[in-house]
Amino acid sequence: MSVTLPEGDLQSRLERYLKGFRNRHGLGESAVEGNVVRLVVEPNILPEVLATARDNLAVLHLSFITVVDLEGSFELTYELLDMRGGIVRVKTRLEGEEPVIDTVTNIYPTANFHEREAYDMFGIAFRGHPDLRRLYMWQDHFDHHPLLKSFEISTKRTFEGLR
Amino acid sequence: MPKLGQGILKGMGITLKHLFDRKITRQYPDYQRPLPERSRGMLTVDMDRCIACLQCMRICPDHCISIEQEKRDVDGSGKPKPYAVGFVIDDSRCLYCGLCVEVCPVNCIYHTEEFEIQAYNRLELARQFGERPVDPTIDPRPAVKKKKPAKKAPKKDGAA
Amino acid sequence: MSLDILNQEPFRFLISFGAILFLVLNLAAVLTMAERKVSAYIQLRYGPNRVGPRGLLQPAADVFKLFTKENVSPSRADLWVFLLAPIAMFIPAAAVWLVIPFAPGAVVADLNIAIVFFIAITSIGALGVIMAGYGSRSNFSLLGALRGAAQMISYEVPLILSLLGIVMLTGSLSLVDVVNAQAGGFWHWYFLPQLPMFVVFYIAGLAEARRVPFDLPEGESEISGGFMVEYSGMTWALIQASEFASMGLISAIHVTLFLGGWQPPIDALDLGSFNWIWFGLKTALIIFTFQWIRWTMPRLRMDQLMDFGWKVLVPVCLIWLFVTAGAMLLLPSVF
Amino acid sequence: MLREERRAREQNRGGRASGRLAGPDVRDEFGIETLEMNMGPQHPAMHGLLRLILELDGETVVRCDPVMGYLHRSKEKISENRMYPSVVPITDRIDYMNNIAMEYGYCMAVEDLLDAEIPPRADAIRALLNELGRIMSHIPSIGFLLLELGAFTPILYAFRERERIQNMFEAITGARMMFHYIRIGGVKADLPEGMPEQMWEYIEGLEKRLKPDFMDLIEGNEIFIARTRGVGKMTQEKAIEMGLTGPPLRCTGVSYDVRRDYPYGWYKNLDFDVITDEAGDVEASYRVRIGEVQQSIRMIKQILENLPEGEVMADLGRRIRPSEGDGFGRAESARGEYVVHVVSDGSDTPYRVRYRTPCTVNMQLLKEIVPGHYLPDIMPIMGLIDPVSGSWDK
Repeated sequence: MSVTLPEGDLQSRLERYLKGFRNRHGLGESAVEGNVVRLVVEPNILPEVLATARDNLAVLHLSFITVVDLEGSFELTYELLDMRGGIVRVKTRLEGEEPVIDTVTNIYPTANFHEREAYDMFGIAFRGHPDLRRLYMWQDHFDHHPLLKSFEISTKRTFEGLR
Repeated sequence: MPKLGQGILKGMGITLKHLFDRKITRQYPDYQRPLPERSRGMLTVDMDRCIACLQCMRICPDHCISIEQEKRDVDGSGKPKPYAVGFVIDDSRCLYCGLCVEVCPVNCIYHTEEFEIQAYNRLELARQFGERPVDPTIDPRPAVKKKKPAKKAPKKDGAA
Repeated sequence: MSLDILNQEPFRFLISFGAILFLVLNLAAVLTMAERKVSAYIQLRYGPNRVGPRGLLQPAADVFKLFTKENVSPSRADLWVFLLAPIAMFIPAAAVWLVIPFAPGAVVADLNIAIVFFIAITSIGALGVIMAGYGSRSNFSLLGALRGAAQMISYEVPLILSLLGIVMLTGSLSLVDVVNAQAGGFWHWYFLPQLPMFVVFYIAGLAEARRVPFDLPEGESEISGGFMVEYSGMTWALIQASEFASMGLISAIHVTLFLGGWQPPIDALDLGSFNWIWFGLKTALIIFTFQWIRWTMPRLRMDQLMDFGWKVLVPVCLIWLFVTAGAMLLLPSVF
Repeated sequence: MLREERRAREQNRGGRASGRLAGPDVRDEFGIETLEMNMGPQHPAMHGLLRLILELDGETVVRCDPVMGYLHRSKEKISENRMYPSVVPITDRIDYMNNIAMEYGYCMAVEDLLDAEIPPRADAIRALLNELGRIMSHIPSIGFLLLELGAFTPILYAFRERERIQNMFEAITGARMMFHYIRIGGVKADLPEGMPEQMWEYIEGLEKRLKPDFMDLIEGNEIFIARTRGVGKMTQEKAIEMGLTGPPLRCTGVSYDVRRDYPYGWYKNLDFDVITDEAGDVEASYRVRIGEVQQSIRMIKQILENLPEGEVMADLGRRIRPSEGDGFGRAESARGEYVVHVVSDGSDTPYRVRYRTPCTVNMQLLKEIVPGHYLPDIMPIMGLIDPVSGSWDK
């Protein structure tokens, strides 16, 4: 019934998380910054890393998934919270025009809407997602993914270099 | 029914009490609440003071301000300075955020206390302030882009 | 002399019928106004106060607006059923007024089976709800109509059972007899010996009139108007009028049966043929409590409504029926 | 291959031609079909523009599929094309019941990018207004819950309180709803003369009114209890799995509050309790909201008692142009955890702004817990989540 949230000192907990990730996946680029454990992983092992976070390290809350269109590749940020001050920030980079990544809905069911939104806005396909429909945009007659940088809007007005 | 309607009777007592309370409605068109000092109503422009610096136009999140700029020697000093020949505030887009008021270096654009605005046509909501009307339907970006080289010059003038 | 003819049948009946229809329609208008004012005052507002002095002409303006509006009907609606439904709801709500005694001698038809007439005619109201919901061909209306049918039919049972005590006490089915039996001060009124029945009739009456907390057929927050969601203009006005008329009707029957009808509270206050003032005052009081409850209570859910009707109200009625019968048997001198 | 696959899957999920999503075959062994009903987007109880595709078996809901996007205003795309300070009034429009928290989150994210130091008075004023905004959002949401149960009066009492708070907000910020008061680096202006005293007076009055006008009117009402107790019941595991935050999570007993667990701004200096309730149903969420209003009152009193002196705006220069990187602002809005992730490429405008609005995530709950409930129970469950159209649609 009840869920136990982690207790104890924040620093030692963060160290434990980092060690846990390193032991299992050997992530070289990981580090602790403030209260954040930063991980940079390859897209193919991302679900495994998240599964480690949830099942072994008891980081229970997936806060959000950010997708950034870097024009040619996509950067995905998964932010996990242990709800007691610690943050695990997993970054991964997807290459290509039609990116595919494994879903994490089986690990964090809350990712359902986040992934649908990412699919809607960026066209990222989440392999194995139970219900990959558009979240906001209408279902068809609309072939665009509006948050892509290639999707021009008419009122773009940045005054770069004007001053 | 565990408590046999006691909660219901309590609630009804409260509503009965309010039946005789003083009413809090204000009869709006008859009673006009004095607006606080900071309240942000419709924008207005004092064109005499405007130096056509385009700051308000740039900061506006909804592009509701469009300024048509021209170099003109207004004060007779011999140096042509930027002058706003066209100035439109499209109230159908305005957010009333007040950013333009804050960035204006000469305080020529400011909020009034007026907030009741209505029109039969959306275009009627665009209020013209300059001597030449600006088309509010055209997004101001192309104008700005075209003016980009021309804009550098007045800036140098201002610095000089 | 020439007016004497008006006092004979069928002219007397036709004139009274016209008067009753006029009364009911006006009652609906007045009650809309009262409803809005009461709700406004409870909610710390003023309510309508722009049309006429203190907003008193607002109902007239509303009626004018509704009657000039276009009557829209859904394209797939069963048009005959759709258009007849408001009439099927309005006629019963108006017809029962014929048997209610307003003052001594002021009753259109002193039927000797007036209570049976009341029960029979109010049951037809459910038919109007079903017609409205079915004829509109909309899911929302259909759900509302099903709810309405279930609710009105199951609350008919406690409603009828709660009347039986009075019928037993008076030994008559005529409303005039019931009122006459309550003469002589408010301690002779039937709400004292029949207190549980009084409460049950009140609750079942709320349900019959589809008022909060039993307004599930309307249920504006979940099925957004229920059976009347597709109505507009005049048909909608007719539905509203019948709602308010049936609310007034339930209150009037309630007053007649349990609160002595036109009988004054104490004999000293007898106003003779002006006793309809007492009737009006008591009815207004009951209507006010209906409105007061409406603006305080949330709404019940369908299963809870059914539970309450069948598991609480019906047993209470049956028990008190036995108590009444036993008392009449054992203490015949009192009754 | 993927595009075809996706297209096929979308087709499978129901073509546009029928205008609805195909469900599973719902005939039972007697050949009785369920009723498919479309609730919303224009519906009196949908908190804005939400469409629920319901499948009803009598009055029991078999399937509930929320369809969002009817108020999608593309705040993220708009934010990418505006200069940093111009985004603030746009964030106001995300959650229009609790705007001040929306500004707060964005400004924190940009300040994180800039490594800006905020003057203590600005921090305190931010927290003060944030708590006032929470009251302003929670009290009407209790009213909405009752409105959806069919009681019309509490919503008007709630809006009386909201009006009074809005009057104060207008005196402070200049607007009644879209405040645009919290700025990058501080707040727009100091509190006006006499405002702390006025606020104190109001808060004391609210404390007195909260008991009769809301708790007594609602709490003991048998019909309210019958309609809400046990409705929308969920376990803690379910709540965490669904990623709930805010009152819907806390009403199950999970004690998680951004203000305490990831403290920001002035909240480090405040003493407050995180209200939790064990039941995890609609009634519990009501109790959590009332409790949070009381905690907010407590916090406002603490802030007003020792409001630091000094500047209210840090000097960040005329143009805000952060260096490349990510900035995060995490705030507790009235509906849950609100996060803004700003990615900068070193220019005038953000490269990408991601708003993690609590309602979007909390909305997943509908799909999970509504089936099995009666149709009228959807309304209290919506009251449990208390979504705001602008917040789930961005």
